[in-house]
Amino acid sequence: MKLSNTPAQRYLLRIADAALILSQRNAEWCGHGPILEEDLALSNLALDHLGQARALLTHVGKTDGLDEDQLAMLRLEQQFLNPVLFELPHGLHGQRDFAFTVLRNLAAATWFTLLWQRLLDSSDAEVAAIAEKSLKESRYHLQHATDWTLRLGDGTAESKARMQAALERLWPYVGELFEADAVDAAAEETKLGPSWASLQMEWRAQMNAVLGAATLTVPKDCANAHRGRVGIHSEHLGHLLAEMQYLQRAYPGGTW
Amino acid sequence: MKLSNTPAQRYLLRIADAALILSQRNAEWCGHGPILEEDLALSNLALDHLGQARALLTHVGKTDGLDEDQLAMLRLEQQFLNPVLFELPHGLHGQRDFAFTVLRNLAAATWFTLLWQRLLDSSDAEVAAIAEKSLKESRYHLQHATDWTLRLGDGTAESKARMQAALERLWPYVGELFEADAVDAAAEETKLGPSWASLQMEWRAQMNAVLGAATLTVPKDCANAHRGRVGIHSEHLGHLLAEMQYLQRAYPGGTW
Amino acid sequence: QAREAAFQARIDAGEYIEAKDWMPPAYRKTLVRQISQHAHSEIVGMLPEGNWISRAPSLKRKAILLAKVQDEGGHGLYLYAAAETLGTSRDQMLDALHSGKAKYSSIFNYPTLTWADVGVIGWLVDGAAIMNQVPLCRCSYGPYARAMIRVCREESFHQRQGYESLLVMMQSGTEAQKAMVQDAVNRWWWPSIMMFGPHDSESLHSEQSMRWGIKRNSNDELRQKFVDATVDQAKVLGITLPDPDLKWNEARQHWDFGRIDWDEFWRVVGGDGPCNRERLATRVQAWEDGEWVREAALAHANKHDQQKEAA
Amino acid sequence: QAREAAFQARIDAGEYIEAKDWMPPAYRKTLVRQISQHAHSEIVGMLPEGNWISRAPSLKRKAILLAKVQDEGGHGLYLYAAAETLGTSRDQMLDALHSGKAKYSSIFNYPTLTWADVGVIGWLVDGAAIMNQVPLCRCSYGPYARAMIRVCREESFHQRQGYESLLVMMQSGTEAQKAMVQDAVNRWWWPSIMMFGPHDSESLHSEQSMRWGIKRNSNDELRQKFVDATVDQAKVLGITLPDPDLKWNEARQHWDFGRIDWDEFWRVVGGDGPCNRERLATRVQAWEDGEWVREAALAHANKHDQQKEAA
Repeated sequence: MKLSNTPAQRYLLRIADAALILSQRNAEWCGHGPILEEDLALSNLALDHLGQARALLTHVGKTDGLDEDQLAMLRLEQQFLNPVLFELPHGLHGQRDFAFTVLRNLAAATWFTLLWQRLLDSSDAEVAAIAEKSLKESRYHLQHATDWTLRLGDGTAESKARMQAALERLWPYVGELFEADAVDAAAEETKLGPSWASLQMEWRAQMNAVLGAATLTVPKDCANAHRGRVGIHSEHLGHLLAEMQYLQRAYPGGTW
Repeated sequence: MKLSNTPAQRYLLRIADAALILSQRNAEWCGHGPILEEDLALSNLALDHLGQARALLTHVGKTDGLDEDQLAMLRLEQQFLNPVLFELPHGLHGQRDFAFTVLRNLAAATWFTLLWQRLLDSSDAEVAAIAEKSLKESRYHLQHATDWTLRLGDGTAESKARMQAALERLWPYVGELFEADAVDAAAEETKLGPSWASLQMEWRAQMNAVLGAATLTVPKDCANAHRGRVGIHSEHLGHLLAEMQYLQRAYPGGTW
Repeated sequence: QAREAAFQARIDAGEYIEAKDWMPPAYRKTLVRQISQHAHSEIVGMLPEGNWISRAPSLKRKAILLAKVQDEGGHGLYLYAAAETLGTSRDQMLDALHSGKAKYSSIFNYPTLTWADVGVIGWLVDGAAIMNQVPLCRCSYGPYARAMIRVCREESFHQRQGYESLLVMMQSGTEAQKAMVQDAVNRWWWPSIMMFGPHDSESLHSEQSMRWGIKRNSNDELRQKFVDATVDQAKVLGITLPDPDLKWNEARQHWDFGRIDWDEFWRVVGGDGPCNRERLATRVQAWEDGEWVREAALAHANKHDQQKEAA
Repeated sequence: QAREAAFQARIDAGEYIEAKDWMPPAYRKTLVRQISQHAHSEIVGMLPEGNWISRAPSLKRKAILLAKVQDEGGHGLYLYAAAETLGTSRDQMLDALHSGKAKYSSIFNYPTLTWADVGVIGWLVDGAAIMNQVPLCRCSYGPYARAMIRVCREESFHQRQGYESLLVMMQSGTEAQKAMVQDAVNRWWWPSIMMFGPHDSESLHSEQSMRWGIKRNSNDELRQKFVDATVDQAKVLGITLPDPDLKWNEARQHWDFGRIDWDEFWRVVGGDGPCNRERLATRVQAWEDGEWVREAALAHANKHDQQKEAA
């Protein structure tokens, strides 16, 4: 894996990996959704994110002669740069918690929508083009996640309790989405894309509005302890990659 | 993986893989047991089975110049020959069902005890030596699993219901332990070891006695549909191996 | 009596029966059974292939597989809708599935053990399904016929994708990949040709269904057609079909094939296949786990309606 | 008053206090807190390393790791037993853990991200633990001191095993393996030297604990000892400790090291480390999932007793 790891590559990999890993997670619902329509919606979401990841990975790898599959299937865990939020399992111990799924998708879609919007003006024309297509998708995801947040937050006492509990579990991971660092600063400098910190205010305003309308209580912020963006992940990513990459590693040199 | 796959090797691999895969499963309880003492007991069980597997794999691979790790970490799923029973997850969807764990360990220990006993007379002196050490371990496992079966079968209404449900889930897989085939016949012929079918009557008698004493109802038998012993597994083994083999495959040529 | 005769005359004339038309209760019942069984098969059929989404070997294959499994869910959706036009609700049909009363295609009680299984399911299982389903596009019940036209179009697409993925592995893959494909074909061949059901001599319901225009070809006819088509495709792939008795019969102008293991067929249909219990348990668990979601959605909708009324 | 003086005199004379002896309530309370915290650390400490049992790269390493994690559970067992001699039940201690009232060692709130983490935990984390624990083998409370002797013996064994596994990778491994070891050391070094607690100037309880013979060395003293020992081991390994300020101080005859990030330390202690919530949730879930098992075991034992009485 001879990736140059330039700041620009790293900036884009953070986004590509966020989309890729979230796609892998949402696809876990395929065949197991609470309603058939939702099963299809989550597969669709996973497909959209997969498509976004593929476009970005292909673009990122080009200068180093690496294709999307080399980047997705042969990088080691420490080389994945998605924020930890995206790799968390839906439930703590193998279960799928639909409340967590909905809220993470809300957090992600709000964030992706803001990000793609700003990336429309990227100095990298290819990135701008990817952003344009992706923005339409993310707006739809946002609407869908918002609808479900309202339904489940303001549904039954049980659904509200589940949503609030899931929100408490999710909240410690959102801080990482808005940390500033050198990679981020370089992207802003070169107009490749916005510093993520600059998305924070708008993200919080939108989230507060939706969560409030859903009668949920926004948890207290806590110091961010997560550093997926520099390759320091949770214990969950390794297990996810063991599955995701198994075939490429077990059948080296294969053509698929 | 240049394994000759002689009938003798296959006969022994079935046993080695049964021990190895069951070890991998029982180790999943480590840190998650219902009682600290039981956490330790299950780790111990996993360690014993791991030791048995290592001894057998080392022996099986010798003539082909393969070591235990090549056999454990680089075989593909279709090359594993354990009966499907041993690879089943503790619960259907990521949960750990202690009732299932206890009952599978009871079924396994009863079977292993009978098998090691007969293998004491193996024409292969190394196998006989492994059997001697293993028999002591399996007798202890059997006592332990029997105690828990009695406790949980004849405990509370809830524990009894859970045990009965787990027993229904487990039962369709026991048939495979006693199917006769050519590999089996060859082992009996060469006095390498007993045909597994010959263990069936005694196994059933012992199981019926324990399950009866635990106030559980032995389920109806059904036709055996499982063929792990010829490498046709359930969908669970692939996921287990993706984890188990990941490091060896992700870091090829490593020294550990 | 007269109505039945008129009904039969319409069918004989090749007219479509629509939801609001009169129909004999037995016709309705047969259709609900058949369409819901077909819908259940799509839903349960998501599971074996879904098992490989997380492990697809490339992102392109992952996208194709995910889209395919999603399509199956979509087929389920419009088949349930077609069945609902006959007066049975989706919840009733799902209850029948979850309680074990309703059946689904027995093929999905076999496990998917390698990545090649995904391609082979596309090629053989979808291929067999299409043979069975194409005649249903001319089924006498309009809503079902129209649903089947859409289903068949997508299924053919899936079948070509499955076959193409096998072709890539057989033509450009490593020895290990080729062995994986052959192994998968060995496991899926016989279950696939069992998908056409028992021999005509053993098949219940067939005659009446033929008369009603719900069934257009006999099981053995379709099976032969499938075998004839598949043998050539297997040659192009370069794999061996696991039947030593397979040979061209010059007189019949068809391929002869070996004896089907009907004991296995009936065992799996009867519940003792390798995955019957797990498939059903997985569907039931998804349904039960989702109960609080469905309840909340309903509660929210009710609240919302009341607010609108109050306003 | 006189009793307290006599008690202190016994301690000053180097005698062991035993369970049945009189002791000041504060001494008892301090010990229960310290021993149970230590026991909890062993139990929670099973999780980060346990995360790699399923993925150990060889069967030998799997066996070593499994045995090690099991030993930690064993340490938990005899530490709980030592604490129980002071009149607090294991269930009470577990309640305190599960409700978040009781603490455990903050080091276990960091994730294990690669296989090398397992070796590095053995080398650095167990190494630091031993530095902390060896003096406790001479602790004034007999049952605790005796438990610690056993714990320390096993911990040294684990430490050597951890170091040896790193040595194998650094000396005979591939470049990727060496990079993995260095990466793990980079992540674990600072948390390890934080294990000795705040600087002496900031450390509460210390003085009283010293007087009671529960604590024998100051935090900074032990930390320095650990750094001094570790620097040489790192050289043999051929890895770089991630501290540019690390250098030999001829005057002090010790290694100087850089400023510790106490903000991080307090943040993790306070609950906002990378894994605090998950570790606790995992323990709580295991406990809750196991409730029916414990209830059944109790019910069975009661039935059994009654039957014996009736007979």
